[in-house]
Amino acid sequence: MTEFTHIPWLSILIFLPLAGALLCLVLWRREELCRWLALAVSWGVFVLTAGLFAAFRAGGSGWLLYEDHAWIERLGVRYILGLDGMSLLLVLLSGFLMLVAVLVSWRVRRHTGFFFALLLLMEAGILGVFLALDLVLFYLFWELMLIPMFFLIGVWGHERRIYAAIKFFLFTLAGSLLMLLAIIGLHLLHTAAGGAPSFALDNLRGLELSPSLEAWLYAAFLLAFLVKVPLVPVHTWLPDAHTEAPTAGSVILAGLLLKTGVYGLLRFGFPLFPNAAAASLPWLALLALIGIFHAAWIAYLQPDAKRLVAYSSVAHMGFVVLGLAAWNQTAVEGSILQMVNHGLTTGALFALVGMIDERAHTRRIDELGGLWGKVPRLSFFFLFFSLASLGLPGLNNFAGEILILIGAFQTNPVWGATAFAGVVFAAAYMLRLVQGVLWGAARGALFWPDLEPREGAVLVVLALLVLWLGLYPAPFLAPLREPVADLLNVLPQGGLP
Amino acid sequence: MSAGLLFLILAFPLLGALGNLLLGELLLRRVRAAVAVAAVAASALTCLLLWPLAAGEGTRATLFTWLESGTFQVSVDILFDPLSASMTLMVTLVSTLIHLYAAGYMEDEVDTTRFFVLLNLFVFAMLCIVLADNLLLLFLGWEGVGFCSYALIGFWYAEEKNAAAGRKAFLVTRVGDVFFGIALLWLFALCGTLSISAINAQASLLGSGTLLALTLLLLGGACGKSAQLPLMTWLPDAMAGPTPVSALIHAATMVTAGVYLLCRLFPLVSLSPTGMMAIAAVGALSALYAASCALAQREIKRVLAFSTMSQVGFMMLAVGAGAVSAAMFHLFTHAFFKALLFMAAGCVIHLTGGENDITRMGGLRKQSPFVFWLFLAGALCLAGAPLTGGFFSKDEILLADFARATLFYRGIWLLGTCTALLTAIYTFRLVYMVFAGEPRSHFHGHALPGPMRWTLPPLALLALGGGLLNLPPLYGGKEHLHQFLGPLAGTRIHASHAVEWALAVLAVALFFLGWALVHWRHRRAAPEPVGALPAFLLSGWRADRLVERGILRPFQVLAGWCWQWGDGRLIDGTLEGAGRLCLSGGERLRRLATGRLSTYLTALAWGLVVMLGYFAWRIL
Amino acid sequence: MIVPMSHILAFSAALFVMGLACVLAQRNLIMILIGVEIMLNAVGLTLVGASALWQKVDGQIFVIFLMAMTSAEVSISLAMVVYLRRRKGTLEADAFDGMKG
Amino acid sequence: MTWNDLVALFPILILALGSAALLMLGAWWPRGRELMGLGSLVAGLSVLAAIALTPPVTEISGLFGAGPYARFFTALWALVAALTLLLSRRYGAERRFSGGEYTALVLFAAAGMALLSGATSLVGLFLGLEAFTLVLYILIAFHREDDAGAEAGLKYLVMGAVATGFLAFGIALIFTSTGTFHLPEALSGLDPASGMRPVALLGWAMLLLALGFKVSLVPFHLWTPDVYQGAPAPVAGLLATGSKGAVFAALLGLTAGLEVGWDDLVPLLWLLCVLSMLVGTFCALRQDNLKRMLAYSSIVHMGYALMALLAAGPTGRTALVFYLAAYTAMTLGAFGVLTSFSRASGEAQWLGDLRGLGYRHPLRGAALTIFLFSLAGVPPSAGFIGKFAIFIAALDAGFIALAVLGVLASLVSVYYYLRVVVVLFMSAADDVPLHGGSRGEGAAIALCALATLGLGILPAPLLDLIAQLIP
Repeated sequence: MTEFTHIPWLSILIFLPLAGALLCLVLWRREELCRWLALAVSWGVFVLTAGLFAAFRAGGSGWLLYEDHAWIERLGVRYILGLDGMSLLLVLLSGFLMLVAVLVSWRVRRHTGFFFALLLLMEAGILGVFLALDLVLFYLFWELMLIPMFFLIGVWGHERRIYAAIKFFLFTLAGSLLMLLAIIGLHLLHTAAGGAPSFALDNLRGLELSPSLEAWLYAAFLLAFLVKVPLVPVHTWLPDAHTEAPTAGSVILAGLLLKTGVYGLLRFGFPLFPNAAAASLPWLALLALIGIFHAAWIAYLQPDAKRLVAYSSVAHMGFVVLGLAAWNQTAVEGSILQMVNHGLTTGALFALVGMIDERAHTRRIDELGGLWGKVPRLSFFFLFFSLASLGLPGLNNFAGEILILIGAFQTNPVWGATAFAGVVFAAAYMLRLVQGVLWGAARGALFWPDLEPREGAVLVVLALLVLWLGLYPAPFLAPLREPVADLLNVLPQGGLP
Repeated sequence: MSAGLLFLILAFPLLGALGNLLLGELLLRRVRAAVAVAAVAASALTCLLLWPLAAGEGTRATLFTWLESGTFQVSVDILFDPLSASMTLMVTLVSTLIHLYAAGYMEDEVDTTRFFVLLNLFVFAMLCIVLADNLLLLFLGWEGVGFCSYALIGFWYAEEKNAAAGRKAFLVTRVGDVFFGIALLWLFALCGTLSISAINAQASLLGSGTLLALTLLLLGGACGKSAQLPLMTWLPDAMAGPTPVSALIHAATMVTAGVYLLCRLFPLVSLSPTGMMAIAAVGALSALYAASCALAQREIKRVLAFSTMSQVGFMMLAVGAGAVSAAMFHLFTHAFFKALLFMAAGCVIHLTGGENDITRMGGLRKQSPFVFWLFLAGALCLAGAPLTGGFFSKDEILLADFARATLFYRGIWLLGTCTALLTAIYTFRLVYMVFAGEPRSHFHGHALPGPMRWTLPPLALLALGGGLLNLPPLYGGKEHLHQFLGPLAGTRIHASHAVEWALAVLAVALFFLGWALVHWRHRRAAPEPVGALPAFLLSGWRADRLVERGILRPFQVLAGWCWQWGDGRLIDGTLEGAGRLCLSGGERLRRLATGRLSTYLTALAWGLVVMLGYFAWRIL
Repeated sequence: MIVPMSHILAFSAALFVMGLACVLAQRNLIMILIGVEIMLNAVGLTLVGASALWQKVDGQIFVIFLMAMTSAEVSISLAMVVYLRRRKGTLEADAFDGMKG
Repeated sequence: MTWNDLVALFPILILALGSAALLMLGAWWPRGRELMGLGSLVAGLSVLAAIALTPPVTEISGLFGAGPYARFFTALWALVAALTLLLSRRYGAERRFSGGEYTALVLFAAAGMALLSGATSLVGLFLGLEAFTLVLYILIAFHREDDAGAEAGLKYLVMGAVATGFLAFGIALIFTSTGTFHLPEALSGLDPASGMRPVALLGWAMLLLALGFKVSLVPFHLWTPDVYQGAPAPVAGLLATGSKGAVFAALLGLTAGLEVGWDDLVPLLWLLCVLSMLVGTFCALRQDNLKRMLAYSSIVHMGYALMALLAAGPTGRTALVFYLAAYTAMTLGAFGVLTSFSRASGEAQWLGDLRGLGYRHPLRGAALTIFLFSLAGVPPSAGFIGKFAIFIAALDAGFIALAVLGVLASLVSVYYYLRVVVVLFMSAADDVPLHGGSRGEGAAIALCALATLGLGILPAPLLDLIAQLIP
């Protein structure tokens, strides 16, 4: 075991895709080679993450793996990575979804090498975010995710791609730049309090701050994370970005990027500013509830299938934030589980919309219809993941949602009850999507190819995971137990408002 | 025989569904159907074989832990007690017959794989509801039947209308699910468990206000699935699906789920008298409403749909009166005769080449006496002809109501009795219009396939003889069902024999009155009445329009407002405005750089003036 | 010192301002450059005065540097003026506004 | 002047004497490319000399420093000159630049910048500043067939001459207040006890105006976009990096010794800093000319540098010097890419010229993208670490509002950098023929790109070095 933990797995995890990305950039004209290289690297990363998950599936308190090296000592910045049960789950999700993203992008024809290089760069950034424990390192990865996504949307996106790409970039940067200032502020306060200059999470925790200062710093962190989540009212970048992004971009955006916001709150926002965080929980709950309904209502009216799924993400992330706000074991575990769930289902839905778009060359619901008769297998999976998304019991989203709802109801019955009403609207917009796409009279060309083996394999695996998480999520909840329990102790009085 | 085998009851339909899902396309059409039928039949057989386990307290089996987090722990628990066992037997038996019938009915359809997968899944979901000892598992089945009904009602998806009807069913029932769901969350918060037995055991510790609220929430859930007021609008539209599906929804699965839920949680529900009154009131009003609507319907299946709503209203009424055994009794007899009626109606539609409108039918008795007699058997049960199953069960419900000698329950009883009259009238109207007289139009009918024929007589026997299940002592019976249910049977009915006789006589009188009225009106083919009242009844008291105007349209407006105004103008507008402000500000500032040296030099001088001014201020 | 430093300062400041005014007011390139020369002369005057005040030669040495630098600047400026005049046919400073914004 | 002084001056002497030698060589041997190559070599030698030689004295004639601080900047500006010459070879040859003169002027400018950066006396400051300013007048208008170049030269000349007047007068007034040119003694006039405070303050106003003009702080910035646009691209690069960096280096030396009068200056510098950051950012938003955009962006960056200067203290100074190095790498790189795209018929300075270039010229497209993201302060780049260090220093010194404004400006500024990236990678390629770039240009750009990324990923060595050498 000691030999196992002496290998810098976490660094390997980050630098493997980074190296792959650089190699792809160098070989960018050899498109076929880049494709396979990306597949090989993302496979490698996935195998690594799966191996880590298998090794640490029992979870445990504290860091399962930890790396700490000097980096910019003069500024107090260190290279610290750490893995606990919470990041373990998200790292696994990242490894898996990036593989999915590579597979659904197999047909990208323009600038293929560049595309896959960006995907791998993205993977490095995302994994870095989930592993970094030094705030500056975290910030670095946080921004590093931004650039590849900007290109993915801007180069391979649809009609309004440039507007969407710039909007995405500016929105997220607006939050994160203020967070950078807050990080620096925290660092200086720590130094002023007599500590050695440091940006390490463990050193900056437990700092005595005046309430107003804590509130301001927390607000900066909160803004950065809530923009990423995204929570109403800072969510409007998401529909544009998701809609305009290429399929892989949407999968990653919905499946992973949104999770970094919640992860950031759990890993940094709450532990660094416990008092302010505890005070903010009811407001978070309020915004989450507004988001659940607001986004669901808007989703119901969307004419564009992809935009509808995008808005559904906002609603689902509302549930996740509600779970955080409820702040008890069940709800927070549910939130983290729900992040994984949402990543799988929404990722699959985006992949499916992408497959439909490849065949129909439209994503408008009123221009589609009757797909079941033409491409029954694709339609089956579309229906399946739609059902998962609308929270049908037995499928994954329900497992997460019910944990969140149970927890939320315990904290505040009104939250739980109100959020439950949201499922009607979830059904309303998802069924409208299914109705418009699958049912009705067939339109367009008479014959479309049904799923290729590559597409089918991706969807089957996703579907099996959806079932697994829906029926027996215990293996995925096990590593969460202790980290979440530790986390709950962070806020004063358990955080119950 | 051990409790470990109980899961097989659930597993067979699920396996059937999975098998057809994975391999269905590779199998012959007949084999597909055979797999589906065999799966349900196996389930029924298992239920029969394991019957002894149900005796007394029943048997409990835990399959695996589903969810566990913090204090929240849910496992997949099966409870096989008299209530669930009898319900299981009914569901599997009737479903087996319906599956068989469907094998014939769907002979010429394409895509029967999907059909049989969903049909099996439907039964599986219903069995989950029935056998669950855990509210979350029950909820799984609850939502599962919602989905299956959605997919089956919209089976012929190519027509937008059918798919829309399916969606309506899912959405409306999901509104009810929310109430149930909230009750579930609340019960967990109160009891710390979702086990039904544990909750029932702890129910007496809860406060009366809480109990009332919980009862109302559960009633809301039941209303959704059982199509009771005010969540009833989906049921008439649900006729868009193939006839076996209608039979399944109305007889064996789905609509009875709500009643079953209330029976299952009766120990909790019964603790709130006000809640019980609400249940009874909803049941009675729904029964009356649906019966009145059935009077004016023109489609054979819609008449039957409204009759289901009405009959389920009776069951609710029974639960509201505390008579669980009566409710279950009626549930069973209704399942038999309604399945029979739907399947016979399917034969009628088959014979008339897909015609659904009864005003264009007539004279079918001569064309197919077989169908006529079987349909008549079902109709007699529905109308409450003496000595048929429906007669006894309905009678028992009305008696239970009458026996609760309060003004409220007497009122309810009066409503129920009026409904019974209306039932006889619309049933005979249906029979007369379809079978009596001469054909009103010419049809190219199809021959009836074998399975569609031989599944009817057994059902007819069950329907007519259903009364034996729970024959009251008055007629020399032993009330088998009541005895079997034991402590689950609800409140005992205390009524004198005189009252019982009087009510029975009244029921018989009403039956004949109804028949006579219809006979007088429909002796000869008469034109359908037109006017405001028939139109009003035909449209189901304009409930759909009310929902459309009162809920859907305001919702659309609100959603549009959120989208265009909230996201569009308020958030994006503000941000884009800020962006534009930056851009236009930049343009203005850029204009300062005129390109002329004199401007640049002047700016230099102004800068100097400012600096000098500042230093001068510093010095002074 | 015969003349008080304040007088020298006042005079050179006046001279500097006059030079600046010339730069600001005139539109002709030659006149602007003359204005600059006047400003630089004010500087020389100040430096010589201060040198006398502090009894240090540094200031005077700097004046010599300044004169050398000025001559270099003037030669470049005049070359520029000739070149511009040849290209554009005018010495109006504001005529050269091809780039802006 | 002793032998030791000469040894200490050796790196700069290499530049100056090399300049003179190449000027003469050019008269007989008019081979532009080769001369510029030789010039690069000379500058490279100077870099080596500055790094390798430890001078026996720390100050030369009481005018210039010879300590590590001065040597650092000597090496930096010599390197910039070497890269500028490398970038100018093809560019100059296509425009028939007179090789000897051009090379000599660039080398001489580097010498002036090196002197200015290490000035320990106001005289040294004046001499260094004028040395490269005079040279830049010529370099800006070096392309004789270009109207824009002539206009830019004129504007810089007139403005520069006026600024020289202010600088000289400022120095004269400060001398009047203390009787010495040597730093930091010359600054004691700001002490209220000296009785000469008004004169000293007047002098500081003049000095700040002149230096503010050189580094183009708002409101003395108006010449900047015009001059960048008109100047030949490599010269604009030199102008944007060396001339500004050297002035900031001198300002740092100047203010490092300032103790009593600092409080008088802070509010003024604060105002200049805010104005520069905001005005520069807003003006750049809709610039369609890349060189003008870079000009406005340089105004913003000088605002950040001023923030570091304001923060003072060791952290602030370290941040400032690091920032200057980072800024030099990325700005020189950006101008380098522009240079390498330009053809004999003109430069590719409009956004429309760059459509889809990221794919047709991927290496330079990528390099330009790196420079732009670095200018925007996106990690991992030198620009990010620089800004990060500055924000630490500014917040540490209590300039919270300044830091917040800086962050907001940096957010808005992302828009105009992204516009270029959008044009590079997200627009359909036009058939504008652009030059494929020469090997020398490639090498110069690659060096800048490596420095930009390297300083972003592993900034520790440079930060440690700077921390040791700041005054």
